[in-house]
Amino acid sequence: MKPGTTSAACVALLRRDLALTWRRRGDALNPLLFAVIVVALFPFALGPEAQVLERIAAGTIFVAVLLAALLSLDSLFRSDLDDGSLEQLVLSPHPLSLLLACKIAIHWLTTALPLIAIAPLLAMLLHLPDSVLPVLLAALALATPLLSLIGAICVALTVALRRSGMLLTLLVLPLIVPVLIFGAGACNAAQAGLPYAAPLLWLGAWLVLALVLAPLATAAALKISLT
Amino acid sequence: MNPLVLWFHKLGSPPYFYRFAGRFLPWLYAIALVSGAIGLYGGLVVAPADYQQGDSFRMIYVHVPCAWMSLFVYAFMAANAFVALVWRIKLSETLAMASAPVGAAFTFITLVTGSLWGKPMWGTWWTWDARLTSELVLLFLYLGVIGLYHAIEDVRQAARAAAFLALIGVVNLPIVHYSVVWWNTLHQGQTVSLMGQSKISQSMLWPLLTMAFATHVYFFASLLARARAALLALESGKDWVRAIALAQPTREASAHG
Amino acid sequence: MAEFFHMGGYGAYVWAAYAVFVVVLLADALAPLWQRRGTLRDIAARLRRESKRKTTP
Amino acid sequence: MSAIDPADPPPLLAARALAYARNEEPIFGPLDFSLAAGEVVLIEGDNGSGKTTLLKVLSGLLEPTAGEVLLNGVHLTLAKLSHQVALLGHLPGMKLELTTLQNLRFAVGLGGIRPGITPAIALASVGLAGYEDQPLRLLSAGQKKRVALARLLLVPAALWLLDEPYANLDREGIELVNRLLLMHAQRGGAALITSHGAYAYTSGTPRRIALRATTAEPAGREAGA
Repeated sequence: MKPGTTSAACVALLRRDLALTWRRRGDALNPLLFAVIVVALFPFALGPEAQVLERIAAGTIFVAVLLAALLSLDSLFRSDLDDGSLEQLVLSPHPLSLLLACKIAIHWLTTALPLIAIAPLLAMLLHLPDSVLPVLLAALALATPLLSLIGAICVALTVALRRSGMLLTLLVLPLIVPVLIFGAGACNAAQAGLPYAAPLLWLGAWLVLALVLAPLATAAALKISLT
Repeated sequence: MNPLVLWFHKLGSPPYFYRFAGRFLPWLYAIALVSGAIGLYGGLVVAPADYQQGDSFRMIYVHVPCAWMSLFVYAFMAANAFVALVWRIKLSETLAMASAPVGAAFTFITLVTGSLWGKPMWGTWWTWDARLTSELVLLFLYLGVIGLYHAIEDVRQAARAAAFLALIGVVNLPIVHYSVVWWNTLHQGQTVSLMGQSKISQSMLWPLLTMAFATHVYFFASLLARARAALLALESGKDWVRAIALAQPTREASAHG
Repeated sequence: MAEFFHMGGYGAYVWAAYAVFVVVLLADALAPLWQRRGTLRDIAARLRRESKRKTTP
Repeated sequence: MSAIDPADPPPLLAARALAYARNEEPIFGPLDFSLAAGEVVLIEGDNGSGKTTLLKVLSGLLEPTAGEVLLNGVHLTLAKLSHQVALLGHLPGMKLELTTLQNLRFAVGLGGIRPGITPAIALASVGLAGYEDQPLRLLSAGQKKRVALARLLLVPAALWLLDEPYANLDREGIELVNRLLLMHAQRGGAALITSHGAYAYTSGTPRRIALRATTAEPAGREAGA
């Protein structure tokens, strides 16, 4: 009697979660809609002048995307906790951190990736110069996985709570400030004609670090929450 | 066994800790009060006015000790959180959770006094300079720890989850600080610091150090008082707590303690 | 004396800073006192009720 | 301790002075028992006597407050779980949106598979042949329970921990559970099942462990209720 391999377990988990996302594909549109609405509110508040919007475009898009991803984080482990799947994941013979990494990857693929895909649309709404768009996309590609990874730790800590929305935001906010500073900072630097490679490289370095450490921390936090 | 190790083992037992802390508390409060009074007298009366900032510099005697304490308390909380998670010592959980509100109080004072200093000096109540911004993030971290601790019903589990969050904050704080510094240089923000470039004289320094001493002693006094209150609630089913509760009305009349 | 309170024109700011310091720390010092007293009162009340339950079954 | 002959293989599961408390309130224990391969043991107790908590501690999901759990003589901790345990709790751990077959395939991927069985065979042996493509949401409570039992058949775990396996089942379902337990015991597995006494394992005369409300307080609060 042998247990299955760890890679088989990860593949099974990825397939199941993708199938579930496909069943609930209507829900996947909500973060996109949220981001578009937030971005669309800014011209109404600040006036339609192109110069004003251009100045705040990168930062606004960054905040909108991070908030949209943050809102969807709350459901990361929710349904698995409610139906007992989370217990089965913890009891499985495979490293929990690896299984959770798969779940985080699915979260990023199904919520953050579509957000990055509509970022050019958001950029157009706010008159972001075309030359800055590649930097924005690169910064988002590095920042959103960081948010998913760091956010997962906080979700794991609050998973036992029925209503965790505001608290989750409070926990994630201080952890995400550097990501926001460097991500939006790179775009602003590019817009001002300054070198922007350094902040992107810093984001990349943190992403590597978070890829290694965050699943382990999430697993540890989850074990605290479940006992 | 080594008597010191034995003493630590005894201290780990809640009833012993409760009595021990109760005996020390009045002394700690008294020392904090006296040294604080001396420090304030030195800062407000003895120290000469700064030749650049005038009398407004006297705010550093509350601002700077509180800023130091906001970091010291966080370090203390994180160290206890580490001990609580690794060795599962209940007293460390209690101490870590008891230090969070005190740390938040010091951080809050730092922010408000910094803002009060900024108005006459920079002409604005708030400026996104690196130090104030980091301090604001620190306050959020404290509030997160306190919020998580109070949101989870099971007290032990709450303490462990919040302790874990405190440890994540330790990794996060230097990252926040350096990113805010970088952000500031990019935006050419304020570079004037509260301490100023002016060299601090001896008569200005000793009140500052006395105040730092007083706030440290005060922290430990408040910590012990909070830990005592938390232990009572945590062990409310135990005999030693029942004995104290039943003896309370008569004891309350004579003296608290 | 008035000059001392005036603080060279910065009096309002300096005294406000000290007031915040004192008020916040005073609240911080009183909170555990109240909490401890409340906990003890609750436990004592609970014990009294429980002792009633045992005597009158 | 000295009674155990060192030549004997260690029991499949052993609990030594096992106790659990939540917020200083004892939930159960201290308990001492062992479970050998081929045994089915019934845990009896009223509601709130800590049956579910005991199973969670034995599976490794909860750390015991005192005492230890040994699986095949190896100490069990949350950090080092064993793949030899299958837990069937109140929550089935399955997705309502997915079909029975999809759910079982996921369970196999996660826990591995016993040689000589497939998800389809397992479904047939719990009487659900033909329901392969039915989403779980469309099944009755009893049928969902059967799918959960099919998961147990697939996963290569020697020790089954079943929490109220008879709940929601009709007479035929109860017989099915008993048949599966007998089969599992005959091939060298062991099972620990909880019951509040309404239905019970009837094949042979199983050993029973009685759980009473906390033993920590001498008077035994609420024990008379």
